[in-house]
Amino acid sequence: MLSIIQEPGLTYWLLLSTVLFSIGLYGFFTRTNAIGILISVELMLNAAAISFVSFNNFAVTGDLDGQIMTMFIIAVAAAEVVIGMAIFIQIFSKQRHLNVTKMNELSR
Amino acid sequence: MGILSILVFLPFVLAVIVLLTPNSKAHLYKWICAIGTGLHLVLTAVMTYMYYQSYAVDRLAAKTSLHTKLYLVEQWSWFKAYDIEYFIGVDGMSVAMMILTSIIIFTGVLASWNLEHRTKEFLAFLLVLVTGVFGVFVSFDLFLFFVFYEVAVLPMYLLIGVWGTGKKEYSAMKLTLMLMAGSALLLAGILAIYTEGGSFNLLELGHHKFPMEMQNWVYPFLFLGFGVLGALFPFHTWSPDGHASAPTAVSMLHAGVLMKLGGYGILRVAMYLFPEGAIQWGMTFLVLATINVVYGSFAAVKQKDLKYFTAYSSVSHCGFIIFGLATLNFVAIKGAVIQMFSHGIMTGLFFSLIGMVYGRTKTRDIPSMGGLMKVMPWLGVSFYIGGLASLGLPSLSGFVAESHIFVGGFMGNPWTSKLTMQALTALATMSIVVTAVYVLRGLAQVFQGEITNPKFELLTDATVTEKLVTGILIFTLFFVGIFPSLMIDLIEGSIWPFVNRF
Amino acid sequence: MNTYGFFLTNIWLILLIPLLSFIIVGLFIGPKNKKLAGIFATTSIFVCAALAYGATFEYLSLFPLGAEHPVIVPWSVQWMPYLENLTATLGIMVDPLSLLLMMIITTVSSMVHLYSIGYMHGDPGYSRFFTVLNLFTLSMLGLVVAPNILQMFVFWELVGASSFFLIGFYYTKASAVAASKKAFIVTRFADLGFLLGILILSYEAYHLFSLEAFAHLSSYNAFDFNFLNHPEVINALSTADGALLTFALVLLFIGAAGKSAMFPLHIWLPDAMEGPTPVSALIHAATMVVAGVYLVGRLFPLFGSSEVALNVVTYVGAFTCVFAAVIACTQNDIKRVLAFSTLSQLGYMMLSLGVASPLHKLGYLASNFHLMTHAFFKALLFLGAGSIIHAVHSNDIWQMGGLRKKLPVTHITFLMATIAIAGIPPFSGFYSKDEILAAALVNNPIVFIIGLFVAALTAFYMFRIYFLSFCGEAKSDGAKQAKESSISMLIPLIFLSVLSVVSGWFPFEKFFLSEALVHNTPSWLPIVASGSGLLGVLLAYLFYFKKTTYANSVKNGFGPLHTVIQNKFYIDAVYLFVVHKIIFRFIAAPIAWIDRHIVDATMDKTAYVTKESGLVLKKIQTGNIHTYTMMFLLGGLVLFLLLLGVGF
Amino acid sequence: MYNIETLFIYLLSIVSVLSAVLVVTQRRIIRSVSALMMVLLVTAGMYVILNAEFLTGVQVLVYIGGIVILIIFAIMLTGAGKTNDDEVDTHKKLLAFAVSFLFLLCSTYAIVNTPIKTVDTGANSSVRALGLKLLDYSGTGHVLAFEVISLLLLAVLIGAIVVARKTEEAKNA
Repeated sequence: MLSIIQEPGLTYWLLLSTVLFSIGLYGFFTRTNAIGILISVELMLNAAAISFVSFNNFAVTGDLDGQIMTMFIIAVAAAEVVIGMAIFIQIFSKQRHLNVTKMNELSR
Repeated sequence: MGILSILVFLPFVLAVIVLLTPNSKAHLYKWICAIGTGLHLVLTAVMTYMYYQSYAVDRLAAKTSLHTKLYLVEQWSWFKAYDIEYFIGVDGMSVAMMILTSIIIFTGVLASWNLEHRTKEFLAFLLVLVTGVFGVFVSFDLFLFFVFYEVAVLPMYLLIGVWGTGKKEYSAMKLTLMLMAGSALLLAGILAIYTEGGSFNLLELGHHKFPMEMQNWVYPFLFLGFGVLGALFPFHTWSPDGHASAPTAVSMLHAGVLMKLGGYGILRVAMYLFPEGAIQWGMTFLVLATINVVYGSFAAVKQKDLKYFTAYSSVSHCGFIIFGLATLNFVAIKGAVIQMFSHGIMTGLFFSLIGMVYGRTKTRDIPSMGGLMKVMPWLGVSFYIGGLASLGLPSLSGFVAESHIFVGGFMGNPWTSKLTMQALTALATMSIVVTAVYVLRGLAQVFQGEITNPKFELLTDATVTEKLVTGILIFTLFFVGIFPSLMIDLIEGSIWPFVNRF
Repeated sequence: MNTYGFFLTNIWLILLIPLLSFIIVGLFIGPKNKKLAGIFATTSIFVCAALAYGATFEYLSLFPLGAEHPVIVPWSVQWMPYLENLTATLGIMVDPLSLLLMMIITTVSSMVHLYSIGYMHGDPGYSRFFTVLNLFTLSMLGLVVAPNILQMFVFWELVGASSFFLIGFYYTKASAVAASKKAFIVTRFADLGFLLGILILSYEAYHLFSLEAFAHLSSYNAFDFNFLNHPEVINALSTADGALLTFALVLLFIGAAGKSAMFPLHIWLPDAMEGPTPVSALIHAATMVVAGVYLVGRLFPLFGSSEVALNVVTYVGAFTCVFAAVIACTQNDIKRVLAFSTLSQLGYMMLSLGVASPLHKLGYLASNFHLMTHAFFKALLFLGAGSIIHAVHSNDIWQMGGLRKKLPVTHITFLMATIAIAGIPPFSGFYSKDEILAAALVNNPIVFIIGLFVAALTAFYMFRIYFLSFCGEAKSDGAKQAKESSISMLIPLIFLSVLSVVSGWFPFEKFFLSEALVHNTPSWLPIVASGSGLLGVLLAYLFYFKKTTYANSVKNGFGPLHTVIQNKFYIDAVYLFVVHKIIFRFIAAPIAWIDRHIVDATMDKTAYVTKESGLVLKKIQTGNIHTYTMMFLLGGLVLFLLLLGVGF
Repeated sequence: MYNIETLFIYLLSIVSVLSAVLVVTQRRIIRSVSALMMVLLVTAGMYVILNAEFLTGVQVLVYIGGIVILIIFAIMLTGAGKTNDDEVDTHKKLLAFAVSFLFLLCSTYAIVNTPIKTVDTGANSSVRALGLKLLDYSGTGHVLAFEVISLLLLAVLIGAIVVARKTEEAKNA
């Protein structure tokens, strides 16, 4: 097993992205602030992007699908953050707080 | 568009006409329905005559035939993909049931003459319900049978829920849910039959030889599915509550006709397609039916409310129907079919009278009423005639049916031991004494003795429509009671195939 | 050779006329005109009487007195086809027994109709009374002429129903309502036995048709009397399963016992006195109660084939005879006394049937002879009692007295009937009772002694009424201003009194039986029989006419036993206890409770369970994003582990 | 035995994991965002090692330059930065840790046990090839995805404005 650590190959990078993903997951569950949750999601997306790129680098001969997929991830992440922030601002203007655990009714 | 389709869809057309008539002509609703159902009765008579003509020619052949022979058949394909057809026809038994339903709906409409609360919708729903019932009695395609079966059951919820009395929502909900559970079993059975038999057409399925292990589980499914509607013992609890809160015409139609769908279905579908299954399960359902009979009559003794009193008595009489069927003996099955007819008329009479009495005294509590005979002699006498018919006095149709079931029960069938069969029949016969006890106790408390409540002094006797309703029903009771050979001849031809298949 | 005359060919009129008059009076004449209703009903019954007598003369002309008296069925139509050899027919069967019964019923019924025109005058339910009386006569005639056992059962039930309506005629009186209910339910219980008997009998008989030995009888049905009484069938049945045949016969006897109020099922007859007196006269004296005896008589050859059944009939009859006579001596209500005396006389008829057997038919002959004579003088006694009550307005014999001068005609007719029932020689009662005692002597000495003792008791309690009501001085003002009833009530009394004397001399034996009967009754028998009767009269004379203290001394002598007997051995109370406490409280109430709380509750509980499980599941939807995502992830992981565990 | 590149990889990995932990544990949201920026930067570095130079640029420009800045704006607008995130009770934390650790275990198990055929020639990640691949409509290309993404971004653009617009009652409240 130690060989994975010695010369970091595909498995190493995948393990790295999984660790990052789990940390993001942990963050997702413990955050109460809406923006905090969004940040953890960004972290998870980033971890996924790493695994894509590492696949592209190690397991693909002369093809760039992995990298293109990472670009799409970044685009989608951007879209998500924009909408997320717009909604949070709207919520904040109404409820004066962004605490997720208190937001369990659709309409006030 | 043969006469049968007219008979089935005439009530539906009437319902539409009633719905379309504007509210300004509210008084017309009753007349439209009355004339319409009256016309229906006449048409049923014509249909019976047409049936007799074509049946006369092969009356003898019926004795040995293995398959039901249909008359006045109409057959069109409906869903070609699953070879489901609009296949309707009629044999002796269905004609008897059609006559019964036609009489009951005609008297039912007359009995709800002075109903004020939203009569338009009431009559419309009533007629839709009866269309379903007519459909069931003539349809010989299992899918069509099930569709009409559902159409017959569903309007009950609204009819009881909106126009009922007492805890009507509870009863309506309970009734519909239990009947739905029953029809769920039915659907499972029908689908099993379709997958095994390959078609929905009852006559074709008759030729198909169903494997034994399949019969063993589908027959009880169908029997219990139909049994729930036929007030089989553990599943009968919906009928007392349902009838107690249903309005007059609805409980007339329900107890009089809808509960007969159960018995009819058992015979037509379950016993026709699964003779070996019937033999296999014969004894268990026979015991259940005996409990039904004895249990129903004993429970009726202690009832305080007139409608519960009649509901339990009809549970006991429906038990007779299932008992007759479960004996798998020709005479008993014929008795069961006659009992379907005679009990239908009897309960129709009972519930219409209860409606009339309730309309006057505003109470259905037996102890608080008394001495009504002096005030309303016509209703009193008709109640007594109904009571005597229900306890099986000869010269009334009750005796014809019950004597058949007892004689048939005693003769038994080659597969069950003679002793157990005769013991069970003796037990069922004992119920005629208990019926006598509760009928006379109930009627004596209500009609005889001094008038207990001074308010009852000024009550009026039957009006013209009420006299017409009770008159028709009592005439039918006497007619079948005094000339049973006519009814027997009508039914006998169609029963032989069922027995020959065992 | 069916060269029947006018009467026999359209014998079916005897059923049609009462039916038509029942419908016409009931629906059309009754509500409109009371007077016409009474007259119309009575004339229709007189016409039936004429028909009955005409048919008898015609029958005798065809088959003269001494010769063979075959059973003929001039008219029958198919009524209820159960199966091929199991069809119930509606018909008229003519043979000496049914002719005898037809004559008795129509005569007594016409007398009662005539009597009740006067008696029921001014009663609000006047036309209703005549309608139901017509219905009763119709059903009684139908029962008597039945060619098969099922038709007999049909009219048997109709008789029960019409007696229910007649007993409960004064339906405003609570006691009348209770009495009518009790009568109908008790007889209904007995009819259950009767029906079970029919079912077993017809089941066994039906299976004989399959044997080829009975091919020649295949034209019959399993229900017909001719078939059941056919000698071949009888020994086939008794050899096949003797015990079952006896069981069926005992069941049939239970049915007969219910209708003829034999011992265990007698409780309804004394209460049936609640009905109007003409009803008691017709139904509870002459006709309905006799139906049980007629049933046993009709199936006599079959009964003869099983010893046990005959013994049951004998001993139940004998016990009822003694039992009722003892109670009759202690009753104070005149109609109750007559009711118990009817019970006792019926016991006589039953025991005489019991002692008879197909070989020596004396018992069979005697019972039907007594049936005829009893019908006439008992009807007369009841009608007489009716006119007394009508005059004195009370049933209690201690309030009557000195009516000899005030009601001369009633007095004479009542006296003649009392002498007849006491069995004093010139009157009819003596002849029939003497024959019964002769039959009993030959076969069953114990029963003979009982019969003798009861003869004395009968004379005692009959003359007890006679002396208390007619002799001595009026004991109440009602008795003082008593005046004779109207003429329409007196004619039947006179006619019946003549009949109760003449009927004894009727050449019964030659009419009734085909072949002459060997008589070996000892010469001392008639003397002993009439002697015991006279002894009873003497005792009654001493007790009640001479105003001696013997009556009270005997009463105190018996002490508490007297009160027990007076209350009819508390059997009514036992029945009431059984029905109300046992059946209602321990069977009906629990079943109603079980239905409400267990069977119904299970349905409600299933609904409750679904509701509760819904509530529990609701808790998962918290609206908190963390829980949702946690659930989501955990679901995925669990699936992963499962697949891992399964090893793809 | 360790060449400079693997050492560098180790360094980047450790930094990214540590800052990731920071992102998740910091109570103050501002600190958490800055930690996130750190992670993204390190990832950009990683892309370089994995021969995806263009992506490094995109990452830095779009992801850090755009998205993180936007998050910071949102934090400023909603004043989340000043107040502390209220504490989540410990048993929830433990549960969250347990679940994510379980996830980690499962996925490492999956990764380690699935033999993926690796090729060591490395990709020629020239921008020109990337562009051709992106817009290649011959069937293996991603032109459709490209069009959809542009549509998505347009919709998001308009949507965000509409959603974030001050509503009437908020204006005159």
